[in-house]
Amino acid sequence: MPFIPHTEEDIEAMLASIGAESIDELFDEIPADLRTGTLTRVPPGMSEMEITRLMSERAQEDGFYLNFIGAGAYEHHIPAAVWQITTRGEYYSSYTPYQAEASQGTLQLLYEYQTMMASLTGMDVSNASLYDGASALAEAALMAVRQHRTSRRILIPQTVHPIYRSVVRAIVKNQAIEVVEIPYDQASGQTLPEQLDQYGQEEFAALVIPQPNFFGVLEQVDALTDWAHSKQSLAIAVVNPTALAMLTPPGEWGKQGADIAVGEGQPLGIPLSSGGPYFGFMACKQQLIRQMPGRIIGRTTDLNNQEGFVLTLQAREQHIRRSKATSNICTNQGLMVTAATIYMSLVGPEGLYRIAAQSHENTLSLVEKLEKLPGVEKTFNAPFFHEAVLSLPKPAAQVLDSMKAQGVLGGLRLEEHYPELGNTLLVCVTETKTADDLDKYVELFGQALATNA
Amino acid sequence: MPFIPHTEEDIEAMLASIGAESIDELFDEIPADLRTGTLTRVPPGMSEMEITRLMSERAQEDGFYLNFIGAGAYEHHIPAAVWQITTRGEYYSSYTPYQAEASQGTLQLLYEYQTMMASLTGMDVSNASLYDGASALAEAALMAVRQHRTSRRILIPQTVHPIYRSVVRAIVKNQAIEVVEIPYDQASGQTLPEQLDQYGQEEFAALVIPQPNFFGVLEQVDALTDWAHSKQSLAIAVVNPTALAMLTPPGEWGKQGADIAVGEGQPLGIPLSSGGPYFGFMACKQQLIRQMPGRIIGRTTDLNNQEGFVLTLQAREQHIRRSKATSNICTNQGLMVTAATIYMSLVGPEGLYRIAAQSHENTLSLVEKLEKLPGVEKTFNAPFFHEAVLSLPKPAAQVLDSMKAQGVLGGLRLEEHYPELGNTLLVCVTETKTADDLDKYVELFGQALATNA
Amino acid sequence: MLIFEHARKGRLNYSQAPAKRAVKRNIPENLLRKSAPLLPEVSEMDTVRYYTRLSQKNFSIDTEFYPLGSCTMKYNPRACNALAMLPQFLARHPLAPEDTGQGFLACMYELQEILKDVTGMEAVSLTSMAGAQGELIGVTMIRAYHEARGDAERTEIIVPDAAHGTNPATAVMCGYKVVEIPTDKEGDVDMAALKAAVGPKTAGLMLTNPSTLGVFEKKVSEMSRIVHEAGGLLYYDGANLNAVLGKVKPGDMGFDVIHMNLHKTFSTPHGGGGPGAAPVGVAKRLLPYLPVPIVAYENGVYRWLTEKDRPQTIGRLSAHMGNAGVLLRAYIYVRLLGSEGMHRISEFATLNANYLMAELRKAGFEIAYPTRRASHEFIVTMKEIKERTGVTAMNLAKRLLDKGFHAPTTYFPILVPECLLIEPAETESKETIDSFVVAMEEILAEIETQPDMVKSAPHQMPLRKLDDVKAARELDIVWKP
Amino acid sequence: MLIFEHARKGRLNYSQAPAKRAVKRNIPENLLRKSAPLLPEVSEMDTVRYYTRLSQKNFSIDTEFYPLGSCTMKYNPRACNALAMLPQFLARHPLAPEDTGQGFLACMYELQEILKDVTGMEAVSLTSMAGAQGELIGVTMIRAYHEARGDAERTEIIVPDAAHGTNPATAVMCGYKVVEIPTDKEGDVDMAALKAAVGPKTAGLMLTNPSTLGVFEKKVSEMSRIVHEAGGLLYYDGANLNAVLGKVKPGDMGFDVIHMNLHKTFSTPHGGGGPGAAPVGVAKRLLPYLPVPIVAYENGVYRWLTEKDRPQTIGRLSAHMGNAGVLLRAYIYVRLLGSEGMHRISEFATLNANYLMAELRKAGFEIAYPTRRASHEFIVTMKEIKERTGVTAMNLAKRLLDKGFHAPTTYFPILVPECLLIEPAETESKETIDSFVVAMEEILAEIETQPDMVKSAPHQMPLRKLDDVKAARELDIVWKP
Repeated sequence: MPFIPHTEEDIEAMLASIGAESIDELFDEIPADLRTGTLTRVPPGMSEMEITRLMSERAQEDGFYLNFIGAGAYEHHIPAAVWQITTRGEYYSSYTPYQAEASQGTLQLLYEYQTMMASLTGMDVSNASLYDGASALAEAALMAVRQHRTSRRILIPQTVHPIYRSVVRAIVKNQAIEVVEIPYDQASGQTLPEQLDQYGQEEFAALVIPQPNFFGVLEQVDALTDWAHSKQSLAIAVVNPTALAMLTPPGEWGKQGADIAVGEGQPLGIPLSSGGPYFGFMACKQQLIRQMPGRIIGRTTDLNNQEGFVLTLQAREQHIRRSKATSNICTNQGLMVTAATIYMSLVGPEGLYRIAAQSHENTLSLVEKLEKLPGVEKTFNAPFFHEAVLSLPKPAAQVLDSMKAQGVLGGLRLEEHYPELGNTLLVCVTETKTADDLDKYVELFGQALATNA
Repeated sequence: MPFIPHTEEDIEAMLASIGAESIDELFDEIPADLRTGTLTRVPPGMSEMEITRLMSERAQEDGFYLNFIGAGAYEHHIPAAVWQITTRGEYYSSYTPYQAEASQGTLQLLYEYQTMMASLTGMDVSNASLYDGASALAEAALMAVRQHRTSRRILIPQTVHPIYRSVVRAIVKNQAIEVVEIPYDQASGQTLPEQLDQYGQEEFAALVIPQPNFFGVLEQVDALTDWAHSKQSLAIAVVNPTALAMLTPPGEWGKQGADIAVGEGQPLGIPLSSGGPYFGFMACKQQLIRQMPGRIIGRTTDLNNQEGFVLTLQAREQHIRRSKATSNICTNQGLMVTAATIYMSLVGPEGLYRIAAQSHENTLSLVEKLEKLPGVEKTFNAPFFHEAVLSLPKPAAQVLDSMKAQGVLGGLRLEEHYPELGNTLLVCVTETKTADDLDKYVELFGQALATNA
Repeated sequence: MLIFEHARKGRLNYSQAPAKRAVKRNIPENLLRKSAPLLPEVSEMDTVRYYTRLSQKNFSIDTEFYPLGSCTMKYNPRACNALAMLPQFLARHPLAPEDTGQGFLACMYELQEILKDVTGMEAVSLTSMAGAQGELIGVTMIRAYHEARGDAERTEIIVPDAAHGTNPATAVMCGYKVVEIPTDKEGDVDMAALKAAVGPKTAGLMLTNPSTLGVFEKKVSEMSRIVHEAGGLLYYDGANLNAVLGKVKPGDMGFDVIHMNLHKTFSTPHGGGGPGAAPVGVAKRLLPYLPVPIVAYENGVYRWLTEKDRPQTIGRLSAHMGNAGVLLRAYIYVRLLGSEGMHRISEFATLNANYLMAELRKAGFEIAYPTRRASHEFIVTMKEIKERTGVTAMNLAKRLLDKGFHAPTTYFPILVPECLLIEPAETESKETIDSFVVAMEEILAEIETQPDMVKSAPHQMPLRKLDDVKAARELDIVWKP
Repeated sequence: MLIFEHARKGRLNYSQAPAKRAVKRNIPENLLRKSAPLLPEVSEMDTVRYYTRLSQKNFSIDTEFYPLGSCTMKYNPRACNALAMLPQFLARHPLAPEDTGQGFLACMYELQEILKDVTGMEAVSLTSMAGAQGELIGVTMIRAYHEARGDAERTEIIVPDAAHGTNPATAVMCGYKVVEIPTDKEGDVDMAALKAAVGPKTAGLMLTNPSTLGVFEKKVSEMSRIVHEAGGLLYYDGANLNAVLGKVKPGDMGFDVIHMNLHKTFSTPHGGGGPGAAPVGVAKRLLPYLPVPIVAYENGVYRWLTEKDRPQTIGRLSAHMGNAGVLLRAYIYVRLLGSEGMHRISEFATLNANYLMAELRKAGFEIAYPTRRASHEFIVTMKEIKERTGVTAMNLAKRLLDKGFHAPTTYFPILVPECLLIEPAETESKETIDSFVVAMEEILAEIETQPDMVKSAPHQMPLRKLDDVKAARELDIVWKP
């Protein structure tokens, strides 16, 4: 019996203690007509040896590609130490730190995480993480509505990740919150502050401001933030944490800073892994803390006045407050945050800056090279971070297929989400790519453009 | 500076404390003419990201093969838990347990290892491991010579692994020990007890007895052991630890049992890994313990009479006894033994038996199938464990090359070490191979025989 | 000492960053950060050392018995971790073309099929990243169902008072009013109250079965009939699926929608509080509303079903497809157990719980529902002990830490005073359970002879009892240099 | 409790073994085992739990400062472990054809080249599995060299009294008589004694430089001349190569043969006592004798050189080619550091040692060789303290454990009474060294005020001082049920 340690003698002794004849008797409160028949679609059990072989074969089937897709999930170098420590049993197999005295490892680490994220975003406080970037944005929207009290309207630029917008809609719709999308400027790929006023005539709870935006383009965050505040609304920043090593943090945007900063934490040491598990981060100003969902760790003292850490402000949470909680959220993404905290400790402020700067430079370099190819041009004229949109002289799908056949994933087609952009490609280059990689990209890209298909 | 944590301020403060102007000054006792110039063949440093990519590319270059080579190193399933625990920093990065109170983890584990190995071999005691199987055999030979006192002659059948014989010669030659090789019976592949007497006319310190032998063949260990003892010599067993789950342990061979049992520990949870690190095991009878080289752990008590573990019998060792030590050996293969101990705990006695029995059955099945191919036959008529020698109707190299091109390593050619055997192949099947794998082997083997090359 | 206190200005791990600062840049000055963030400047070795030592301050399944009721702390097979982290799986971008992920998608598709089978539901979506999100999805689908039928009057969700806090919180997040119904003294839902509560406003009932009281709701079929007849739907909170896996299918009990906590029943790691994963299964009538993406297998190829294939879907709940790495671990786990192993989970979880309940009863503890079978968990109440000695359930919990056992869940479910919700899980041996009983007996004796010592526990942990009140009052959640 | 005491008869981890006992068999009954071996029957979870908890009872580099002189306990980069354990490397059979291992062999070849460069030797063999085996190989080659020249009179190896015990033990294993020469009061080899010792019987001199006393033998060139003129060869024990890496090449000092402990200088893990690896480098005249296999690069292909290519080789010392996985880790380490990082190792190891020596001297400890620079290590002697207070070096060592530091090496080298050989290694920060100094100062104060407490240390460890004498006298090395 895999993972069940009972011997025959154990079973007999245990049943005797219970006073039951058989294990089956223990299920005698379940009405007979509900008892399950055989399972038909669960395959027979395998040994670890067999599943190891199966999974290895499937992994090899998927193989490795030289990846230039970003679009919300970014390939960065992850130090080996990160996951070797994170998967230690003591982190990997512990529960939510409800018994603080037996959970100081996780609690202290989460307190450090909160500190790092608050500083990275330039905000006062941070929670201990949410599910992912998209759901974190949805929670920020709900938070803004609770805070604003009178408006149930959220402004979201179309330069925000399309799936983030979908997730926000799916989550906030139930609460009769209106999501208003703001179109972008076709020349710059930015949300233009000067064109916002039409959306601000009616009261709104918050404006979402992405930096960089989904196109990789840098928004005019100061003006956008100030505009939202001028309307007595909140500014919600959606930011890339790597980029924050170089870019002005949300807490310093405009005159007062953004009110809430959220984003996808994956770039901080989390493998791409087909999309998850990642983690969402959320930081905010001090005065919003009681509206913030999710776990929060606080420093306190023990009976001997020794410093220690506990879950705090639990009165906001569902297990205490039930139907009056700030959110139904019950967990954070503890293990991912463990990895991210170790990652940030290993790279430090200078390392993260270099990673960001190298990613930025690599993207600039690739774009420069590609622009030299006939018919290829930058779609937008605004500055970008580590992703850029390119307009192609032929269907992007053909180019991508051709490159894929040579082991390179050349980027993401934007057609599905932005049909108005035509043959465009969103391409991302991080610090993981070498000069040779860029040359290879350019060569394959050129070949793909040249062939008739 | 990779792995060096010093800041500029640190360096200045430290030099000030020392009273030196520069780090270079600290090397002022080294004569100037000895100072090294530039290194010319060490490449420039790489980041972890760069070396990760390089090593991943090299690993992929080597790829995966369906492996049927044994010959002293055996592919078995290794439970994932084994190395996830073994590479925990506390095992991985600790030193030899000289400070017992700070090393109970390693010490207690090694005591358990000794217990398991003593029981598996049927011997009274075990050391805490040696470098590998081959060097363990050499140490056993030296031990026998020390014990015997009058003879410096060791009998080694040619059915012992050819490289083990080389290693023994390389190590014992310095001490003017004579190694006498005993030929095998061409029909059975065994060392025949009835043909030994010519080698026993002169006094000898020990007879080495492999089980199974290099051909996979089972030797008549009872008769061989009794013969050695009848000559007042020691019997040294060289055994496969997996096989011991099924086969009579050396401690029960013949009337008195073998005196020393050694072997390669690799099959017990150690990856093939191009040949190392593995570990050698050595167990012996109680009366030989003070002749045994290598670390030994003993159970004792502390000041409060609590049970604990320490390195013991160190008076045999070089760091105490220097030129009078039983061996120059200074380390064991601690980490490998950590893995092996966890492996043996996970599989248990029944699991190890099943692994052995399945390997045996798989080999029998493959041999049966191959024998049906024209011109293929078992080279020897004696029973075998999980390896067998096959005689082929065409050069083994051609067959192997042909199979390799299809991703299968079909076995080992014996020509180099046993030219008298002609076109023979040593093939090994462990529990890792499925019925489909055997069929694939047979199919490719048949194709290889059929093609003209 | 915090990691920040190990830092020195200017320290850098050169192996972990590009060799120099790249200089090429097209970013306007006003968008550039002016001062560096407060990330620690600690050497690689000191980081490894610090977080390795810190880890040792945690209790975990890999180090201690952890009988935390309602949480199903059971062994997380190390193979699941190793295989889900094969380099190719880790490297795969979520937006990489489907033809570069057929191996991965095959696992996901098969997991969907397996989960359909064990729950008796029509279809499964793997997208949900946690139990609470599974609930959100489930109730959102109930809402979508009623809305699609033009039935706008249904504004209430019925929730038993024994439910997890997530249930009422989720209903509110979905715009519903919560109607709470009581539990009878046998631990079942009060059927009269249920009948009184249902009506044309009823959108649905959220039920956990076995309930958080550790007992099986025997009248679940009748409840199903009552709610369905009133036009409502039934939501199954799968938190306790471990207790009945392979024994009862929620679909057969009449549930319309279910979430399964893979981090409980399917043994993915809890990770100190996540990530979880909670696939959602639906009966036929909710099929159109399932969140995307879902994996389909067509003509020998796996592909994602999206909004295009599922126009009525409630949409997406995560940026990609949920917690893929967690799903892989669950997949590996179910393949290891196989069809013949599914029911053993519930059998031995139930055996362990009933045995521990029997032993604790013999040791003198009061069982909250003594006439009932335990499911995979059961409740001890310290009410009488507290009244007599002043020692609380939390005091006992802390004292257990001293003895090397994680505490059971305390003060949940809230309707049982001074309760300990105890769940041993099927992977624990009789010896471990017996040693836990011994510890509980010792504490019972200590309560009689040295109650103050028990009240001031823990004593053997690195820290004594921590001050929660101070933490909330003098809020310190971000370190300042 | 031992793992055996967690066992229950009949328990089996079904995931870890074939589903049933295979029945096909061709083995005669008399060769079959009659009773099962005493391996534990413990569940997978309990095994994981047991060995995880057990690990926490170890001090290690990943958890504590470990200033163990002569052992070079420095950070073992986690990347080395991860990359050496890539699945393809682990899966490769040692006898797999060379064309299926070009990636692996490329690493080995490059490692050989790198080691040649840093040591200034003509060629390197990677086969040796530990320092002591490296010595055995080295002295065997010296012997082979003399024998090939027909010089049978050379029966002695000269070894300074400060040498590691392996040196004389190795010489004896190689059939030589050991001639021990003394150390002068400055810590150098007594040159007069050396001159007196050399002669026609001298096969060679084994020297560690810097010596185990933590000082550089300044007259090494003269020693080289003396020994060579007498017809002997020079062996370099590379145990302390970390102190001079990139600063001095043993080849330039005149050594004919060297072993390098990769587990010291090249930071492969010590693993609780192995596996190590100790490649051997030789000057030109010993080239023919190098053990096989060695990796060659010819016509774009890597291949093993064997006895066929090297007819005069001393042969093979391991069943395959040595500790490949350890060699891979060392290779990764040197590539991470690169040419510009090699000399930093010795610079900062030396800086740390001299700083710690200076600080401990200021704290009141007696330095054994106060007029000398420390190499990467240095010696404190407790002689005066012991005479005055009865507190020994070992007492102090045990007391350090209480304070969270591993003890330095004690009672080695044996010629310094009550010695502590202290090696901080380059990967430790000034803060860590400073905190160690504080602990040493505290103990110095404790020795004055509460010597008995120090003598009975440790007090804070899971166990008190263990009885070594009892262990050896009442030998218990195998558990009996």
